[in-house]
Amino acid sequence: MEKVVAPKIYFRTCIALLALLALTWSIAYVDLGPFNLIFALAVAITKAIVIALFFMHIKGSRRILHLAAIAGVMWLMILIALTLGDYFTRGWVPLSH
Amino acid sequence: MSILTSQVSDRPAFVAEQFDDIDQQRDAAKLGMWIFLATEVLFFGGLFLAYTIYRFTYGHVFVDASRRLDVVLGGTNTAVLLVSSLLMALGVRAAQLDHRRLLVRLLLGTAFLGCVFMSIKAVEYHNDFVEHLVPGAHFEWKGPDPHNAELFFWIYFAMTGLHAIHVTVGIGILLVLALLAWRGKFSGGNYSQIEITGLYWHFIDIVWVFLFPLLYLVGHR
Amino acid sequence: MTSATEIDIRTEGVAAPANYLNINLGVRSWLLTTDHKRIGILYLWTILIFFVIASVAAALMRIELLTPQGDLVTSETYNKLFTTHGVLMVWFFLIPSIPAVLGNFVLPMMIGARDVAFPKLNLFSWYLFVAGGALTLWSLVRGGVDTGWTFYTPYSTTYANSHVISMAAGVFVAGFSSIITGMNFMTTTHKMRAPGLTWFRLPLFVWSLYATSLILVLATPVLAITLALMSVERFWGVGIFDPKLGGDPILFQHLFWFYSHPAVYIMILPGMGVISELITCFSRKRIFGYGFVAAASMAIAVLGFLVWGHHMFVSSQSIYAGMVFSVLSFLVAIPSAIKVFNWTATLHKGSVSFQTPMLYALGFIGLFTIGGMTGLFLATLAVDVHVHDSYFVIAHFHYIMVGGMVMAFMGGLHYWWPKITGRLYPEFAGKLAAMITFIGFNLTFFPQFILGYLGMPRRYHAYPPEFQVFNVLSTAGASILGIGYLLPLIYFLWSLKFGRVAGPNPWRATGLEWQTSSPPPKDNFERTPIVTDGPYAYSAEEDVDLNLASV
Amino acid sequence: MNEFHLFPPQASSAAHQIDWIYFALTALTFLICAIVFLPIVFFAIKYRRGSKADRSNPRVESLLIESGWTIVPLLIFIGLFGWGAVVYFDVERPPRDALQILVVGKQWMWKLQHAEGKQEIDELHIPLGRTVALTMTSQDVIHSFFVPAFRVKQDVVPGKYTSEWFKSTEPGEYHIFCSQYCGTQHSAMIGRVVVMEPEDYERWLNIGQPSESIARTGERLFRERGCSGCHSVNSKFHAPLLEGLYGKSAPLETGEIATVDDRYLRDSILLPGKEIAKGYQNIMPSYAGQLGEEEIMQLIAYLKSIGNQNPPNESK
Repeated sequence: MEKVVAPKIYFRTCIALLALLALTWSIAYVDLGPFNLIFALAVAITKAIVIALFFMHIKGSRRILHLAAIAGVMWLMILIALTLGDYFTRGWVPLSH
Repeated sequence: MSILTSQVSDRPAFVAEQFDDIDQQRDAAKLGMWIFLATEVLFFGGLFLAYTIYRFTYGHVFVDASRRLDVVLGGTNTAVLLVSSLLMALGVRAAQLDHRRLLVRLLLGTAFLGCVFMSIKAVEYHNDFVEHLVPGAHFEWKGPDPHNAELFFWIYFAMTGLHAIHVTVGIGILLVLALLAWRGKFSGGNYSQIEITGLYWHFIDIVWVFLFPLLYLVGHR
Repeated sequence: MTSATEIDIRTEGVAAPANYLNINLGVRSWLLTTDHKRIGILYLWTILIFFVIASVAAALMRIELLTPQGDLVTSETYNKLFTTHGVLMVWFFLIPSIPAVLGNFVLPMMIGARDVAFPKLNLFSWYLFVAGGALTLWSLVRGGVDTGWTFYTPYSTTYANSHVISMAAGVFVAGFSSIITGMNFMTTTHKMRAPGLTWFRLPLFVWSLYATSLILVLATPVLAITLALMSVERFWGVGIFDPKLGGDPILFQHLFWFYSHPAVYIMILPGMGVISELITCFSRKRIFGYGFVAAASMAIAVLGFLVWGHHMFVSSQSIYAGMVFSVLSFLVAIPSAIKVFNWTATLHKGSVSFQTPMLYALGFIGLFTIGGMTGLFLATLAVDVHVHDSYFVIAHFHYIMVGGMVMAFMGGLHYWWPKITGRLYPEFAGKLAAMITFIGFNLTFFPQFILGYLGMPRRYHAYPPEFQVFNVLSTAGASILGIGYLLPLIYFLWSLKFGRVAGPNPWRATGLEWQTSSPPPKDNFERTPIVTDGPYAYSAEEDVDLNLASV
Repeated sequence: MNEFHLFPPQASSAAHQIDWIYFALTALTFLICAIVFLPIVFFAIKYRRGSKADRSNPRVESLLIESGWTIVPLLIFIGLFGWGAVVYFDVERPPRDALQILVVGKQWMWKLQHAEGKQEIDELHIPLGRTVALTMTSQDVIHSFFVPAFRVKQDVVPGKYTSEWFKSTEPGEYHIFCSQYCGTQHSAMIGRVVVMEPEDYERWLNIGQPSESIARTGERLFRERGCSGCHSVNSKFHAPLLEGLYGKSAPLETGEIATVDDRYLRDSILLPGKEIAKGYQNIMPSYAGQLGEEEIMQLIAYLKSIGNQNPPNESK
């Protein structure tokens, strides 16, 4: 039988998530320029990790599940990184010699 | 000479015959589900890529368009899904401990919050429809660059629509499981299906955790 | 021989023991089976139908190209022919053939399991495959699609007036069949190996199927979302690839090729796995550099995701991104080179015999080497500017897919045919078919390299007269190739009734699948075998007559 | 143009460079095939079943050999990549002093226009030895302008400008193909490039009725379509003056800096709100749908022609 998690851990996780939601929502009313996006993403990633660790029991599970969880996100990063590599360097072509 | 393992005969009924024991079956089910969730990440990923590129290309129109979305409804929806994830996690725990009636109530509670999410979403879509923000023939945009604003709303409806379909499927599964749990199918350690549905539901929650800031909080409000 | 378990040899005369074929009969038992072996055979019949339709489309195209002016079919019909050939071959023959037919049949047996991890899902993936195929055939019947299998926007979304959405839906559904099969194989390989079967004792076919499943699982979802976005944009009239909205058609190409290049590795990797099995068995020797060949499969699977931009060097992709994709494309060629060199080294000090599977394996190595090297022409930025979208590209990928993948599939089918049916194919007819296929193939596709560099563009219904000589050669070769594929169909069916009865291990191979009777019982093994040794524990010195003296 | 040959004519400066890489790759292919096929044939014969060959303690593992046939191909491949990248970098960037030609791809024909104004359909007459640069766009789907004899190819994408250049070295007629699938008559979207001696080219330019140069056509459109209504010194609307603007970098309302090139001008005409110049509001109406692709290119050619005049001072 797998170990059963105490309910208070779940309640604490949910409260933390709601707090992070309140944080990202309120910060959105402050004009931080480019940092708005970075901050919003940072909070979203934290919330995702918290959900994965506690609600989805990644914490304390087999290493192969860690790999499967990370693999999807890693491959999405490959897709986004190399495609942005194309879009960001399009304007760099100097008129030639 | 190699020794041969005797056929395992004293295992519970619900262990499928290709598995040797319950742990192997449960591990296989979890690994299979996590691999499926990786495919879902990439399935939504195509839309996240389109969002990323067009946000960097048409940043300003995205900010104006995002301000037209109702952040109050979006925020409450996020809270609704987070709480539904809590109920789902407690449900999985109840299944592990074989508390049948608690399990049924928690599954129904999660499904109910899912319906609340969908109804808030319906209200939002209705408001957008009334304000002529649905891309297509009667899209209206008074600010600069109506075409790129239409692009933002197309991505908005594509992402939230795909997510809504997943939530609807999730609700359907939860109701079926609640019925089966009521009939006592998940007693005696056979809670693998509940756990799998829990993983799926938490995944839907994670997707919305990303959708909310990226769509509703583009730039500052 | 220190192989896993000995099995008591059944004499000829006893009534055939219960095996997975005769355990229960009737159409219902086949259509509702969850036995991985039966599902493999269901896939075999299904992909055969699609292979025949796609081959007819190819034959019509080759006849059309006999003359410079398009006089057999109108250009509209020609465009629908090459789209049908592309879609059916890629998604309904090449991608499912080795994983779904040979993989489904042999993988559980090779790791000593009773079945795949999720048998019901396995059957569901076959039904998804059939549903996808039906949708695609329905769109063909309604009038076909003329966008090419690449569905490039804005032609596919705004300007094409053919049945794009129903075909895209068919491929969308078939895509999920691949995803579920991939997930099934990965979970099976992780969780259901026999005791003692560590990762580095796995046969290389299992390694290549695992690498293929990794690609299936991580690439196919992006195809699903791409086709969905394209179909919604076509249906709604407005979408993210539409230049009028400020959208970028090149974004569709990025999303499409992010799936479609790994897809070509989905097609070739299982073939490589089969070749590793055949070369070792028919040269009675362990593979040279087992660790490197296994690692090469995984390297191809991972690096395969980084190189898609080489399809877009001339598509207004930025030249700096082109350089990044070009250098990565050169890197992905290295693991394939390692595999070919290791197969060659395996023959050293072996005891090489030339049964039909071995002829296909040697043919594979020859044609795959040419296919792989011409891939480097396309990875080189400057040369690709000239040969992109020309017949050079057509020749390159047919050398890999037909010269490589289909040869490996034929080799694998001949190799495991005794295990699948309990019968032996006629050896001479097998060798003859292999030779005809090899000759026909080269005559069909080598002239296309020359045509390509001369500058004949692909998907052309009519062409300038100076290209006619090579097109006539290519069509001649295509007819020989057609015969080469027809022969096995005939003698395989013939062997079901009249083929010699094959014992449990006609090739004296060391894989676990050969340690049980052929055709195997429903649960593969009476008792789960214990593995105590690495794969391919052959010894070349011990002279084994493989002329199929039945057991 | 239609006689049989095994190898395409080398009719441009790029053709020689690219063919050298092609020969090198072909030689490497033969070499690798020899490295693989000869040992296979040798082993297959020497170690065929039943042959009296020494098969004692066969080697199945050798780190040295494995790293050998990993590192050596890696070095060769990096070299090939470098060579290809250098030539590609040169082929992809049109030189500044080239003869400018505007190309519009449209479902199933090529419309070309010379700087002097002469227009052609599916044909391109160019002087021998001059560098020619094509600025191309498409009216509908993606096409691709491919001249095998010059070894050049570039997709023609709707919604943006792509460029291509070549320097002809052999007089004669060469094929133009559309190499990106574009629909029913994709294989009919072909034409020919006619490389002529410079004198013949001048004579060819002047036959037929005199044609207005692109820049002057652009100037006429600038007035007729109301651009000069705002973009002129004494306009009552506050709009940027366009003299001396082309090629420079323009600060934007958002604080970024955009270089004023063909793309920027085209986007400003069709999507005015996209990159608003600093100090100006977004009051310009979009001309999407009212200007054909050729007219936009002609307007841009006009803005290029006044690119180095300094703007007239405000006449208060």
